[in-house]
Amino acid sequence: MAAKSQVNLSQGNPSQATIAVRQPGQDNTTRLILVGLGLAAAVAAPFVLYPVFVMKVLCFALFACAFNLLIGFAGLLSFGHAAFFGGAAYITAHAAKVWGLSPEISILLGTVFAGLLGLAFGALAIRRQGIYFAMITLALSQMVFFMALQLKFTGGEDGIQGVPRGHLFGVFDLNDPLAMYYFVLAVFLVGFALIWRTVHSPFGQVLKAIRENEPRAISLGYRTERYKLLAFVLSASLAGLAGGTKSLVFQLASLTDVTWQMSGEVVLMTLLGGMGTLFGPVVGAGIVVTLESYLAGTNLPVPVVIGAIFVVCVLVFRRGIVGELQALMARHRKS
Amino acid sequence: MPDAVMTKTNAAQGAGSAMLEVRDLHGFYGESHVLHGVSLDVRQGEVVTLLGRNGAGKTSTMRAIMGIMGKRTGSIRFQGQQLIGMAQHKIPRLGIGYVPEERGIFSSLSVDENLTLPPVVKPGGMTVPQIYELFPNLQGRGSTQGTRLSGGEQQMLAIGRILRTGANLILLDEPTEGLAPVIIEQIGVAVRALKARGFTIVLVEQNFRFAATIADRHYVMEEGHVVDMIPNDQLAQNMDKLHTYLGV
Amino acid sequence: QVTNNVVKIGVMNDRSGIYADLAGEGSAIAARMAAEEFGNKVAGAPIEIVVADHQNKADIAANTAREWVDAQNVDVVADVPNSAAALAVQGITKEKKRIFLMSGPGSTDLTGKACSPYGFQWTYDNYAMAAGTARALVEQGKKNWFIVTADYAFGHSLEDETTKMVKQLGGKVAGTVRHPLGTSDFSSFLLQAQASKADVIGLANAGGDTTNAVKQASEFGITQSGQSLAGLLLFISDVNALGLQAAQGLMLTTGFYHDMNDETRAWSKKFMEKNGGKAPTMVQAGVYSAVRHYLKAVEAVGSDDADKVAAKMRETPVNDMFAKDGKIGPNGRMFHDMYLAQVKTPAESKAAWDYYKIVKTIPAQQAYLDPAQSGCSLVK
Amino acid sequence: MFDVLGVPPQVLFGQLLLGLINGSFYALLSLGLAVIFGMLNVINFAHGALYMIGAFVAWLLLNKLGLGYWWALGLSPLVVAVVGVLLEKTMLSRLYKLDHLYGLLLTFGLALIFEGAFRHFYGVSGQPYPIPDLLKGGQNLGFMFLPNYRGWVVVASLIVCFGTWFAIERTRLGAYLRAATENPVLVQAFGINVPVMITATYGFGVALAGLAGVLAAPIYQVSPLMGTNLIIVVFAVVVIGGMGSILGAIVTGLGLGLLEGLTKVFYPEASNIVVFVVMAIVLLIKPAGLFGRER
Amino acid sequence: MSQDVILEARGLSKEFKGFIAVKEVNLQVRRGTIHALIGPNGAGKSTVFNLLTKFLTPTRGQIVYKGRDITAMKPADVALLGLVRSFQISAVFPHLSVLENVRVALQRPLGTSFHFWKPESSLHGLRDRAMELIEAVNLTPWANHTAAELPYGRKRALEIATTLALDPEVMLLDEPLAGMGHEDIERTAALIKRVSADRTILMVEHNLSVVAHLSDTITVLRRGEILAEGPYDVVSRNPQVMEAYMGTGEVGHA
Ligand SMILES: Nc1ncnc2c1ncn2[C@@H]1O[C@H](COP(=O)(O)OP(=O)(O)OP(=O)(O)O)[C@@H](O)[C@H]1O
Ligand SMILES: Nc1ncnc2c1ncn2[C@@H]1O[C@H](COP(=O)(O)OP(=O)(O)OP(=O)(O)O)[C@@H](O)[C@H]1O
Ligand SMILES: CC(C)C[C@H](N)C(=O)O
Ligand SMILES: [Mg+2]
Ligand SMILES: [Mg+2]
Repeated sequence: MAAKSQVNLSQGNPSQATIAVRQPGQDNTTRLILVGLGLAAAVAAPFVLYPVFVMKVLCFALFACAFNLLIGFAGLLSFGHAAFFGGAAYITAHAAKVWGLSPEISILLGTVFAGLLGLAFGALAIRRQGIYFAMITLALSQMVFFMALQLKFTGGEDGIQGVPRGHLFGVFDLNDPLAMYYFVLAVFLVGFALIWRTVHSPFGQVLKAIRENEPRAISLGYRTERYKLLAFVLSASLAGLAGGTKSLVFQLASLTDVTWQMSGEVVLMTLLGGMGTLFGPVVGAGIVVTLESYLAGTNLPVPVVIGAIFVVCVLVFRRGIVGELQALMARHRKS
Repeated sequence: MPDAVMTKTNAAQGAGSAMLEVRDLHGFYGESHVLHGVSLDVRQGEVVTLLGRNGAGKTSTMRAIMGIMGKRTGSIRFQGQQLIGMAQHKIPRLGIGYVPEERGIFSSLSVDENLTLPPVVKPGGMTVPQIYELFPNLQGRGSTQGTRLSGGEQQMLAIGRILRTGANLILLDEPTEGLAPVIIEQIGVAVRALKARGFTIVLVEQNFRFAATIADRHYVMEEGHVVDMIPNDQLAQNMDKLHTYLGV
Repeated sequence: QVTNNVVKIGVMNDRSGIYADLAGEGSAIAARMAAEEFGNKVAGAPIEIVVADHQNKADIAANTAREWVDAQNVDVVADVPNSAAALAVQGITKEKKRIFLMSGPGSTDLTGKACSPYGFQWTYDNYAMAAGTARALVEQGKKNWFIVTADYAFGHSLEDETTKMVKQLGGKVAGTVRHPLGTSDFSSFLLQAQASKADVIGLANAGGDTTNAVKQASEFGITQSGQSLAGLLLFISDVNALGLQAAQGLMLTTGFYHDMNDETRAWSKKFMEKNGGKAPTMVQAGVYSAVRHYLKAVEAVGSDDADKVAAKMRETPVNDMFAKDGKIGPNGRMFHDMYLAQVKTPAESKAAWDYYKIVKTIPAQQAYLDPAQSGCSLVK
Repeated sequence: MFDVLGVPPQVLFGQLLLGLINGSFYALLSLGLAVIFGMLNVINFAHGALYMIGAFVAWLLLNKLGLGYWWALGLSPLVVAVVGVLLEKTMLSRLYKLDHLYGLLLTFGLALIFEGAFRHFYGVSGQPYPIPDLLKGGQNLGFMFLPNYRGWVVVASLIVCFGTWFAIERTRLGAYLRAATENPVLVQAFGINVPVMITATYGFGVALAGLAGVLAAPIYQVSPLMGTNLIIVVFAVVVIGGMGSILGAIVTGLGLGLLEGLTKVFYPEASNIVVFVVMAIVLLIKPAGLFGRER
Repeated sequence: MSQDVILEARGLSKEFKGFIAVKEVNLQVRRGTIHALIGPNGAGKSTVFNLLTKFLTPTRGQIVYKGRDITAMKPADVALLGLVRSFQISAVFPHLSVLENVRVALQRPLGTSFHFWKPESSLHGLRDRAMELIEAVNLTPWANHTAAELPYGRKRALEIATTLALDPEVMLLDEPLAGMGHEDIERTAALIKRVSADRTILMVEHNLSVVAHLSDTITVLRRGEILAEGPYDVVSRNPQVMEAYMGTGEVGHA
C-alpha cells in the first residue's frame, strides 16, 4: 500500500497511512450546550443575516461533513467530491426545470445519482489507498467535469439557469426566502444526524478498525472493500444532497460545482475545521464561505488568501480549529 | 593490558586508548527520553557486545552513535573526534559502519547494487570478491532483487556491504534476530573472521550464548544506561547475575 | 423620491479574464464619467457605483446580481460582457424589476427569446456583426465558410447569425467546430478549418480567443495558403494585442471608434487619460452612453422606479458621442448606426491607436434585426 | 488523395502530429512529477503552477530585461528550481514524517497562491510570447504544415526525457535515489547527505516543469491558468504510467498525446475525457499502472 | 486418519516472478494439535501462511479446510470459516482502546457491521465477553488504554486475545515470540498452550526450546520444500535438519 513506499524520515510505524485523526470529543455536556446554541443561532439566522448567504453556508457545511465522513472516519482522501456535489446539482436542476418535478423529488434524484456515481468511482478507487486514491478520484471527477462541459442537458458554460424552486410537497412555496431557508436547514440537520449516527454505529467501529490496520481487519474476517465502498457511497450521496439543495437555493447548476477547485475547497473546509471531528467541517465551511464573500468585496485575490490558509493549516494547524480546541480540553481534563 | 584485568570502573579511565568513547549519553525520540547517561568504551580491535532486555536501549545507543536519533546530549568520541553536533552524513565517513536491526536491504536494488551502494569512506576496505569469499551464499546472486534473498542471506549482504567501505568500526544490531541456528553459526564464523582481520566490532545481542562465542567484553544495559560490564572470560562467575539482568 | 436615497449602479464584467481588456475596469471608468457629468447626483440623490468581476461564470454573475439587488439594493446593472452571464443576470433583473444595461453581451436572445422589459442591449449584437462583417466578405465573393465557435451562448448565437447571413446571401457553411471559452491552443481546430478548404475561416469568438486563433493561424501558414480569416467580433483592444503586423487588413464591424469626429475624440481623450492611455472599446463607450441615458431618464422622472425609468428611456432618443438619434425598440434593442472598418497596415497607421479605416456606415435599420422578428414576447 | 477510414490523411496525420506535440508536454511534466513522487512521495500539486511560473519568467526576462528565448531556456528553469528548493527547504521538508497526503494538500495550497497571485497581477488572459527567429517558419510535410517551433519542442523534450531516464535508471546516482526512496535514514547512515539529495531532486523535478513552461510560452501564450488546465491530465498520465515510474511517465505521456490526437479525428467530443477513460481501464486491469511495480 | 485432518495443503506452490518461494508443499494439520512450521529464513514459512489464509494466491496446488476446498476464496471469507491468522509484525488497532480492539473482533458475528443506522450502544452487550478475553491474556489493567501505549510483548498478547475473540477453530501464529524478551516469551508460550486446549494451532517459530515443548508435530521447510516432519525429538535428530537448520545447536536461542 501507498505507505509502504514512503520516504519516512521518522521511525514511526510506516503502515499507518491515516491522517492524524481526533476522536470526537468526549465532553458530552459541553457538546449538548454547543448544539443547543448552534440550533438557536441557525433558527434565528435568517432574520439577522442575508438568508441566501446562510443557506450557502449550510449547503457547504453539509458537503464538508459528507466529505469528512470519508477522510475523517475511513481515512480516505477523495479529491473528486465535486463530481458528486455538482453532478447532483445538475440532475436536481434538470429534474426541477425540465421535468418540472417537485423540489423534494428533484433533490432525491440528485442524491441517488450522486450515490450511484459514488458506487462507480468507489468500485475503481477503493482498490488503492492514500495518494493513489486521491489521484484516482481526482481524475475521475475531472472526467465528470468534461462531460458536464459537453453534454447537452448541462448547458456547458451557460449551466442550467432559472431553476424553479417550486412548492415543497406541493404545499410550501419555496420562493419565499424563509420557507426555503427552513427547508435547507432541515435538509442539513437530517444529513448531519445521519453522519453522526453512522460514525457511532457498529459500522463506524469497523471503519475505524480498517483505517487503523486494514490487513488485520481482513484477517478478522471483514471484507474491507465493501465497508470502504459503503462509506464512499454514503459520503457521495450526502455530498449530492448538499449539491442538489444548493442548485435550488441559487436556482442554477453550473460548472463551478464540478471543478477540481471545488473538490479542493471542501478539503480545505474540512482541514480548517478539523478532520475527523463532527463539528469541524461545519465551522470550516462557515469560515471559508464567509471569508470568500467578504474578500469578494475587497480587492485582495481570493485564491491567494485561501491558498495561504491551506498552507498554514497543513504546516502548523493540522488538527484544525475544532481539533485544536478538543485537544486543549483534553489537556485541560488531564491536568 | 589484557581485558581480563579490566573492570567496569577503569573501563571508564581507559578512555585514552579507546577508539570509541561514549560518556553520559542521553537520547530522545521526540518527547520520550530513552537513553539515560550511557557510558562505554570500545578499543581498537575489540569485539564488544551490548546485552539487555527489549527496550533497554541497545539499538538506540547505536542509532545515537550514528546520529540518526532525534536529539542527543553528552559525549561520543571516535578516535578523539566529537560526534555529537556533527552532520549526520559525515559520521560514517570517519569510518563507522552500521548494520541495522532490520537489515535494510533495498528491494529496488539488485544484490550487486546493494553491495556497492555505501560509498567507500577509507582505503583498506574489502573487495567484492573477498566479500563473496567470506559469504559464499551470496556467490552468483548478484542480479537477484535484494529482498528476494532469504533472511539469512540478507543479513550477510547487510554486513558485506559495510566491509567494502573500509570502515574500521562496525556496529552490528542483532545480527542473529530471527535467524535459524545454522545461519547464526555462519554469522559467528564471519564475525570471528572479521575480528581476525582487525576490525573493531560492537554487537547488540539478545542471544548471549552466541555472544559468548565471539566477544571480548559484554556491556549490560537496562532502562537506557549501562549497568555492568563483564569480560568474556569472567562470564562463568557472573552467569547468575547475568541471568537476573536478562530475566532468563 | 429615490428609494433609500441613493442611485446605485453595479458595473459587472470580466475584470481578470479574456474579456477584461475590452470591458473590465474601462467600463467602470466609463460609467463613472457618465455619473460625473451629473455631478454624481441625480434626482437629488447621490450616485454610487459598485463593480464586480463575474469571471465569465454565469453562476457568479447570477449570485452577484441577486445579492446586489436583495442585500445592497443596487438599482441598475451595467455591461456584463459574456452572454451566458448576461442571460443569468437578465433572469434576475427581470424577476426583481431592475434595469439592466447590456453593453458587452452579444447574444441576440437577450433582445429575443430572453428579452426583458427592463433589459437594454446597447452597443452591438451578433446580428449586427453578421450584417456587417459577414455580409461584406460574402459580397467580396468569399462564399464558402468554416466557422470556429466559442462553445457557449455567445458563440452559438454568433455562429447561427453568421450562418443565416451567409446562406441568405447565397454562400454556404462548409463546417463548424466548437472550442471551450479561453482556449490556448487552436491548432487542432485550425487544422480542421484548413482541411475544409473553405475560403473564409470565421471566428465566432471574442477577446483573447480571437487573438490566439489569429496568431496561430499565421503560425500554421493558413493565411499564407490563401484562406482568409474573419474575426466576427473584433475589438480595438484585440487589434492592439495582435499588433498591426498580424491584424492588418482584417475587416470588422464596430459601434464606436474613437477617431471619427471631434466629439468622439474629445470624449476618448478624457477616457484614455483615466485608462492608462488605452483607447475605449465600443463596449466601454457603450457603457458610458447607456448609463448616461439611464441617469437622464431618472432625472426626468425624478424617481428610480424601474417601470417609470424604463418607459422614459424608451421614449427619449439617444444622443451623445456614441449614438446619433438612437432609438430603443420594444425588445430593448438600442438602434444606432454601425461602422464597417478595416485594420490599417503598419504603414498607414500614423499614431498610437490609429488602427481603423472606416469603410462604410451601416444604417441602424440594416445593422439590426427588426424587433418584430426578434421573437421577443414584448413585441406585439 | 487516399482516405483512412473516410478521414483525409491530412487531418489524420495532422492531428497525430499535434497529439505528439501535446504529448511531449505531458511527458516533460509527468516526468517531473514522477521524479518528485519517486523520491519524496509527494504528488506535487504545484507542478502546474511552477510550469506557469517558468513561462512567466521567460516572459518577464523578455519584457523587463530584454533577454530572449534562448536565455530563458536556460534561466527560467534555474529560477523555478530555486523557487522549488526554497519551498522544499522551508515547507515540504517538515511534512516527510507525516502522511503523504499532507504533501498533496500543501502543494495544492501553494498552487492556489501562485496562480492567484499571477492572476491578480496579470489577469487570466494570455500574454503573447514571440517564437524565436531561429525557429520561425515551418516545413510543409505534404499532409500538413509543421511550424519549425513545434518540431523543436518535440525534439527538445524527447532529449530531456530520455536523458533524465538514463541518469536515473542507469547510473549510480539513480541507485542512491532509489535506495533513499526506500529507506532514507539508512542511506544517510552510509554517509550520503539525503536531505540535500531530496532537495536537489525536488529542484530538478520542478526545473523540468519550468523548462516545459518556456517551451510552451510561444505556443500557448503565457497565462496564469496555463498550468491548471494541464496538470490534472498530467496527473492521470502519471497514474496510468505507474506512479514514480520514469519510463512510464515518458512513454505514457507521448502515447496519450497521440491517443488524444486520434480521438480528435474520430470522436472529437471524447478528446477531453479519453485520458481518464484510459486511466479507468488501466486501473481495472493493472492497478499499479502500466509501468508501476506494486509496492 | 485423514478425517481428523482439519487443514490440508496439496502440492502448494508459489512463485514470485520466476522465483519459487514455496514448492509442492503437502501439509496436513490434525485437529486439536499444535503444529509448528520451522526452517531457515526464507524457507517460505510466512509465504505458506499467506497462502493458507489466502493473503497470497497460490501459483499451483490446493488448500482444503474441513474437507472443503478454499483455494479460490478471499482472505476475509477464509477467516469467516474459523481459520484465523496473526502477523509476523504485531498487528493491533493502535488508536482503539484494548477493549475496542477485542470488541471489533467480537462484533462481527452479530452481523450488524454494515448497519450504519444502529447506535453504538447495540455493542455494549459484548463488553463482558471482551473483558473475559482480556483477562485471559492478563491485560485487564490495560483495558481502557489505547493499544499504541502497550509495550511490545503486550501487543502480541492483545493480538492473540483479538484472534481468540473470533473463537477460531484453527489459529495460525507467525513468529508469535519474535523479538520478545525472555519473560514475555514464557508468558506468551504458556498462553498459547492454554488456548490450544480446544482448537488447532499452526505456528511459525524460530525459538526451538519453545517449539520443542509446545508442539505435537513439526514440519521443517527448506527453500520452499518440506525437509522433514514429525515430533520434535525425531525431527531434531534428523541429520538433514541439523545441517539445514539447527547446526551444532550450541548457539540456538536461549
Ligand atoms: N522511534 C521511536 N520512537 C519512540 N520511542 C522509541 C522509538 N524507538 C525505540 N523507542 C523506545 O526506546 C526504548 C529503547 O528502544 P531500543 O530499540 O533501543 O531498545 P533495544 O534494546 O534495541 O530493544 P530490542 O532488543 O527490542 O531491539 C524502548 O522503550 C522503545 O520503546
Ligand atoms: N512478495 C515477494 N516477492 C518476491 N519474493 C518474495 C516475496 N515474499 C517472499 N519472497 C521470498 O520468498 C522466500 C520465502 O519468504 P518467507 O517470508 O516465506 O520466508 P520465511 O520462511 O518466513 O523467512 P523468515 O523466517 O525470515 O520469516 C524468501 O526468499 C523471500 O525473499
Ligand atoms: C465582450 C464580448 C466579447 C462578450 C461576448 N460578446 C459575449 O457575448 O459573451
Ligand atoms: Mg534493538
Ligand atoms: Mg516469516
